[in-house]
Amino acid sequence: MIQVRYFARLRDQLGSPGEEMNEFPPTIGELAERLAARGGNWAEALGGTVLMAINQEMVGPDAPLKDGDEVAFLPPVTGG
Amino acid sequence: MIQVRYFARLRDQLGSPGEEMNEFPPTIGELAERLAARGGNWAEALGGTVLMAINQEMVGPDAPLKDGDEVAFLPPVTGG
Amino acid sequence: MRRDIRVQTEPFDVGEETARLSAGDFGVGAVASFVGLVRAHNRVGDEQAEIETMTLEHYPGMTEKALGRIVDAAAERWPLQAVTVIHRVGELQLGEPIVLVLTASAHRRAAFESCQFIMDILKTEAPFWKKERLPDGKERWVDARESDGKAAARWLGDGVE
Amino acid sequence: MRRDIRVQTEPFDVGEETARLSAGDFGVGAVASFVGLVRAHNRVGDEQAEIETMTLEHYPGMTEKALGRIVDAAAERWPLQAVTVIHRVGELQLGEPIVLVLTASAHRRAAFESCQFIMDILKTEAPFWKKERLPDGKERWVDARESDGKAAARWLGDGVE
Repeated sequence: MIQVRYFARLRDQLGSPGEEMNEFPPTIGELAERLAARGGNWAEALGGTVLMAINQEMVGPDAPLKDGDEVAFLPPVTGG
Repeated sequence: MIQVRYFARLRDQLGSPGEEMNEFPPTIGELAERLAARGGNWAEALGGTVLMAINQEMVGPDAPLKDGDEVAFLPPVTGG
Repeated sequence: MRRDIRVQTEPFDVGEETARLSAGDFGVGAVASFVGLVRAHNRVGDEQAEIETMTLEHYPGMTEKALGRIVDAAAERWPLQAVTVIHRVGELQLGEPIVLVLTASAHRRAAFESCQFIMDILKTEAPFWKKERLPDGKERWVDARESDGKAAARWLGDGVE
Repeated sequence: MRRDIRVQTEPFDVGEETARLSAGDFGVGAVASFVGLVRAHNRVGDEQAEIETMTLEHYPGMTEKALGRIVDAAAERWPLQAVTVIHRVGELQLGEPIVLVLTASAHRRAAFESCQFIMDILKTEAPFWKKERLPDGKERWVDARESDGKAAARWLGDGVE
């Protein structure tokens, strides 16, 4: 099982702060594609520029997923 | 008459905070040469890198002198 | 190197933080700092708009890690004696301080450059997001700026300055 | 642009000055600052030496004019809303602040660059001189640094940064 989290504008677009998934693909990039394939807001939210993190570290789309991971999809950051 | 002022290390080397001069050459560079020609500490102090100011503005050696000017010779600055 | 990284809702005291940074360390000759403030006339879409309040969201846990990495990267590039980074979250009013970065070094160039480096990288890598509320009550997430990406990118080549 | 230039023997309060700089001006989004401190391990001739106190002399009248010109030059190069420059003179102890430069702008790059510019030019053009007293009672005028001349010179070409 992995925990998937959505933040800021992305969370508002998806109407969800996150979800748990028992089944997940081998990489975070494939997970993003699978989520976008839900269509509607999902396609829109995950089709644009999205940052990805595993266990609170930024990663690229090829990063592998494993059981117990905390996975996050983040809009481009705007702090400071 | 012009007022000539010496600051910091230069003043210590010359043993004087300044002097008044009734007669003076046409430019500040020539004044520096005339002072250096006094020899000894004067030659030493004014022979190295010296900044020059007229009426509290930095100037180059060709800057003209006129009656009433406040002339200053300054060592390289070390503030901040 | 001493480091102090905080994410908090409370305001910070720039004078106190500056004094604390160098207290007792007589090798510090230079302290550079940056304070970012909630500014009016922010760009919303194509229009300039007055904002009423700003709300800062972050990713607790990841934020502290990201800030720690950025400070470490600065300490690798410049000889620093101390760094403080304080970033506020929650609701902030117009004119309120959002972020403080303080860097202490023996010499000013290291202090200046590392402070700017930390801000530039923070702007593109630390997981904070700003939402603005306009006087009409509308709320909008602030868009990332292309200029921030460029500012961060200039530190990544060899030719820093 | 608001400007506040002071030469004084008293210490300054960085927090108060920072708050004052942007108070009531909601167009300020970025405040950069620099504080220079009396540092131990200063170079005296070819040797490192602990210093006990530092005395700062200046050229009253000319100092204020020179600082004013430097601030004007910064305001011509960057869009600034406010600048504060405070430089202390007289006898200072180890660890005490010597100089404060604060620049306020809508954006951080202008604030950072103008702050560094003002310090770099101040270091080579403002008529201040430092004399150090060592623990053995000896006093020495501090030598100008070649690196300060280079730091100032890099702003004079077209290619800033």
